[in-house]
Amino acid sequence: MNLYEYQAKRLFAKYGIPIPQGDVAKTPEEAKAVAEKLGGRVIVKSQVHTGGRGKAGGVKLADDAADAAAKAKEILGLDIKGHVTRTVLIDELAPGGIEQEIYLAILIDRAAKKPMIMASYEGGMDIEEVAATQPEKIFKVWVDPSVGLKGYQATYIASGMGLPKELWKEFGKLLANLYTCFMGSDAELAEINPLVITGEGHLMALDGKVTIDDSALYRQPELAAMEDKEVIPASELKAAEAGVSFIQLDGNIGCMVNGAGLAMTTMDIIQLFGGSPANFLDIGGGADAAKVTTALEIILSDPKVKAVLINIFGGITRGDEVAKGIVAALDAIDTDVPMILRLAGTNAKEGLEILAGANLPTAETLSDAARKAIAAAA
Amino acid sequence: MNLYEYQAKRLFAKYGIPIPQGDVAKTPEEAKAVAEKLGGRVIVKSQVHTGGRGKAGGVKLADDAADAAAKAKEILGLDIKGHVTRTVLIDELAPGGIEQEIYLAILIDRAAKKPMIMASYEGGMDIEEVAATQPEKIFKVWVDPSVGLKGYQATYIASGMGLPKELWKEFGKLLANLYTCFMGSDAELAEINPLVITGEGHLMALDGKVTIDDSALYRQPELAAMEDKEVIPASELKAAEAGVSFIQLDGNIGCMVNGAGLAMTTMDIIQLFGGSPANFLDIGGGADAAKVTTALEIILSDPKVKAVLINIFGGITRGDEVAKGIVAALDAIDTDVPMILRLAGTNAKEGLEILAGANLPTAETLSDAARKAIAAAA
Amino acid sequence: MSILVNKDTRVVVQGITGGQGTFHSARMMAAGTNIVAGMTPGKGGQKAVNDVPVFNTVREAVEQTGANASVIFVPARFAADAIIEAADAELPLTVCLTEHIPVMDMIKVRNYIDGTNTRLIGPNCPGLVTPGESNLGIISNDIVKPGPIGVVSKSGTLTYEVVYALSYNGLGQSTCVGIGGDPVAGTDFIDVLEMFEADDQTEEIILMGEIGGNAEEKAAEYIKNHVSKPVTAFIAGATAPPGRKMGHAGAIVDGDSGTAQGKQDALREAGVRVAEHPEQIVEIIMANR
Amino acid sequence: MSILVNKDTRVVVQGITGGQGTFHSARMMAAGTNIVAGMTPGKGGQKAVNDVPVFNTVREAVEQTGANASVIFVPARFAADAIIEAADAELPLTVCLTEHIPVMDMIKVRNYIDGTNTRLIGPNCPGLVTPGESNLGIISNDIVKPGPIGVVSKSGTLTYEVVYALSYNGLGQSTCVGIGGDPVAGTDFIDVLEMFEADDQTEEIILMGEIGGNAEEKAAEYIKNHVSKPVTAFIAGATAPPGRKMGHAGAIVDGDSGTAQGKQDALREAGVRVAEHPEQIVEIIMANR
Repeated sequence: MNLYEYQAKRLFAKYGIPIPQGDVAKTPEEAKAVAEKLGGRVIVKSQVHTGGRGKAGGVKLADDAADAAAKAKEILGLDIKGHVTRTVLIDELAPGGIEQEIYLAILIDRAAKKPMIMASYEGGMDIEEVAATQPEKIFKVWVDPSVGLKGYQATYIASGMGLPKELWKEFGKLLANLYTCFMGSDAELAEINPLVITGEGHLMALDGKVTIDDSALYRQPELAAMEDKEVIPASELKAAEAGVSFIQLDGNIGCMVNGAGLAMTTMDIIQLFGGSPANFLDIGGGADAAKVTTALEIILSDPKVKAVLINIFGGITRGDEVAKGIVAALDAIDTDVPMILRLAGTNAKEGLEILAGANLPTAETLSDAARKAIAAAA
Repeated sequence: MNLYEYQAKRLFAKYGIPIPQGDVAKTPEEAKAVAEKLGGRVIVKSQVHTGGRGKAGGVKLADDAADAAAKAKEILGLDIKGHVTRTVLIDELAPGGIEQEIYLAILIDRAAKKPMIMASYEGGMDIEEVAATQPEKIFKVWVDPSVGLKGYQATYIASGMGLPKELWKEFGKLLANLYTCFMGSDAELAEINPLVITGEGHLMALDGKVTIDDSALYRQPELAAMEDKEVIPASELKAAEAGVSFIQLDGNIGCMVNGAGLAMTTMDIIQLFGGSPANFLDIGGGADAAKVTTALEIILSDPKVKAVLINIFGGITRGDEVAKGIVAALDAIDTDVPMILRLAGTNAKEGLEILAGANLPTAETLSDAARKAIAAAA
Repeated sequence: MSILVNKDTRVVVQGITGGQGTFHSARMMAAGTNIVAGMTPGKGGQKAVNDVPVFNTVREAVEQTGANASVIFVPARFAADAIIEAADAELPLTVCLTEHIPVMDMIKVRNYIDGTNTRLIGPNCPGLVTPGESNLGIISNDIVKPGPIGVVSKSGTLTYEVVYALSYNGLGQSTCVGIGGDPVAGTDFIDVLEMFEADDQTEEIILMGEIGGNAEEKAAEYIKNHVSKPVTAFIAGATAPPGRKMGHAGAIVDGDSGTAQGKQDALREAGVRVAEHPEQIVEIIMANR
Repeated sequence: MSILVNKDTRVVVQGITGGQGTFHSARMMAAGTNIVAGMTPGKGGQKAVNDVPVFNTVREAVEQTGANASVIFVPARFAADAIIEAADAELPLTVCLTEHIPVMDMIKVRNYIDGTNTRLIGPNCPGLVTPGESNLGIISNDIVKPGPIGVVSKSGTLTYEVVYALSYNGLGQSTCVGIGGDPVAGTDFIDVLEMFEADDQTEEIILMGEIGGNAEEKAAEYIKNHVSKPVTAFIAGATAPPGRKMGHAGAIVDGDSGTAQGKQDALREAGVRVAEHPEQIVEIIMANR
């Protein structure tokens, strides 16, 4: 789960990491009020779960409160890569200006199986290019969680990137706080870009990105409550409630599969044979009528869908039981979108007979099913 | 550093481990006041840093407040293995009586290099015999500090010793608290004997013994402040202040040595040749006149000392420098106890010449020195 | 032979009295698995499905039944401790089927078990089966068949699909191992490849990977240098939408690795026969035998 | 040859700018030790004693000077992290002289370094010396002499005493290793015995132990089964007062082990020649050569 910038920064502040003064607004009027309280020039920033806000016009400076209202008006409602801005953050500017932009992040390094800290004195928007072309400018240390972050690791980074010595202590404390925040929040990522040295000679987090491990949300109720359900597509919300894993895509062949690997493979084979999958859908264990019905409703709520491929592998759930569930679900749903059904595994033969008996088009192999679905959608 | 029973139990209580209500007293009047507050029968317990209090008459039941004062009067001043009782603890009796006595301890297992938990349903005074004759009745688990104490470990102990199932949850919580206490206090030992099941069906720590790692006292200021300096011999206090390691023994040959291993060896060789060391004294690094003077004063404050063996190995500190220090110290101290001096190592020859020039009896080998000291003390 | 499990494997089921534990224990026993004990704290002394004795801790189960492997059916919030308990009881093998274990928990678990002699399969996996001998997990015994093919896979249902096709075409399996797709797992492709290479019964190997991470690339490198047996591979997810991108950090760390194309190229370069869809796996093997 | 250190050992001194670090670095260099770097956080870029370059971290020192061993002279409250830093920088050897490190810190350190390729000598030890080649610690170079005797000891000054007597009698040493007497140390007798047994230069071995713990008993067991070279031993503390008794727990755990008598018996039983006082060590060796 991703936090918005303002949520990430409030979390940082809770762990003692300095952030600019500021607050969020959902209307130009609210933006004006926040800017008035802050006084002076402010920055108005779109709060959306995507990058590239600056280039899309989602981040603007404002000279005063009236200007902040005007800029908020421009940004609120702005669509950035499909993410519509519903909230803006209004922050004071870094006190005394910005002397230096630093990149700082903690993330889980899956290869090393440890939290990794990355930092660079080349912070800012171009950090990815720095990583690609000047990797020696990115300093990395790995933390063994059983002993925790050590002072020498902060020293290594500070020394390596050339941070002025008078800021080492402040940096060490900030990094220790960020690590505590990372571990205490079950984060997969905690990123500050840029972390700046202000004109007053102190460190401050001007931006923040935090991703929480979804599997750990059960023990992070405060963070879980930060999820903005309004921006989640209704279909995904409905799927989540039914225990179905669903991701909307752009194609025209709806997919219903049990198991993530098989669901991905079903999409792959559709594409391989020239078709285009409309979604990823893993129906999970079992495939009773109620679950199949919900899944179908979700798939068919996408008007682009011209055909549906249902691919269920009968393992623990037997093929004949699955077939009965599908027949019952299709009875309950009124649609003329063609369905191609493929059953395999335990009792697949009996299942296919049931489907054939209900006049449903079936396929024995996955490639056969894909070809038939592509033909039906054409 | 050892805590008194009442200090250990107050520490337990801080970590949520149930203990009897009670308080300490230094006079019979105070004991009476405590007993009055508690009401009913109480137990009066000598607070000394040694075991075997019960057999020595240091633990007595009292029927009422007046009786508590009388029992306190008997116990205060009582000498238990050289430890004079200055404080008594007055505790309520276990509510509803005692149903079962359990032994429970966490200590550092030096072989496994981990904290070890030991527990037995055969708690009480005879636990050492149980350990020797029925080791299968002692249940042990080892905790990896990087993952901490786990619930299944408490279950293993509770299940193994046959604790009633309705107390497992309470026991698991108590054990987790004891482990947190152990780790948070830098303890080498945290022992509850007995941990009882009261007549009311709950667990309660009726006694407590806690040893804190001396090397960690710098970060345990609250625990360090609990040290009762009044019971430490003046000579040991003086030695500690001078950075000298000193332990009083019963013999008549004082020893001054640099290095713990060499100091032990010097004592060993005195005994091997039929003498009896009066003390262990490791003067540490360097051996200047001031340090030698302090060490000699400590040794000579013991009237049993009939001779002193000074054994210094010149390593980093050269033998001639040590000799000068010794000569200066002996000039400053007025004593007729004979001194035998042995120097070895770097510049030992020059050192011995200096000592000989000051008419001090010297020895070249350690065995020679030991024999001469034994002869001088005879 | 076979790898990891056989007829002599003595299994304790952690969480045997739960719904999943009961259901799958019965299935495993029907498949011939020698389940000697179950474990549920507080239910020691009871009998579980098929009269399997229940113990309060794994250590007691081991002490009293000589169990030498466990299968874990407990909810995600208790699963990490269950793995540690299995390792602490010195079981040589533990198979954890639980999904959604927090990644930091698994980092700590992995750190712990790496200091022990316990091998963990999973979590978030279907387990493993040596057909005709022992089945530790939820791979349906109806679709497996003893034979010469070693199967190792990150994905559950995809494994079933391919194993079914193998058996249907008369190609039996030595052992099928589902290692799970979690970012931090107990056993990697390489561990299993090494075992298959050393196993007499295994004549060739199927490897099924997924997009993300670099386990397949590492496996390719390993195969090139250490595996003499033929390997056929399939990578799922060529068309999957890009996952959540972890800020700039993800791009900095991953660069271009982790794509299906990159993994297929690495495997081909290592001499592995790469199938474009799962049905091709069986076709390739049949054509080359 | 020799063990652990030789002329090629490239040393970084952790805490080089402190009083102890400066003093002993000069002494070590005078003894021929190849000190290539010092480390003190915040003093990187400066020069320490004898113009040794100072770095802010061990990792930087390693990256820029190729150091492959460290000696640690830092106060107890920072020493545990200093050891972890040395291991994190992948130094094959680190020698920690600091005393009074809390035992729980050392438990965590040992747990950490056991997962690395770093060998720790100490803490609370005088270090080690290969006479004529390299001296990492505070054993006075004036008293050592190259030769065939391997020395391993828990005690500092006792080591000096015996090494001095050896050299005085013309018996040189291959390597002298002070492993320290702390309850949790990086290196045990057995580790060093194994190295001496494998070392060509070492013809016989001196082992000096102390009362407490069971390291000497374990060493005896190891010698019996794995050491072919003659071993002469001495145990200090036969007359030492019993230490703080750790409640009932100490008695339950230790029973009767840890006494000087028990250790001497175990060593004799393993064929070790046990001296009754340190002078006898040299006498025994001289008599048997």
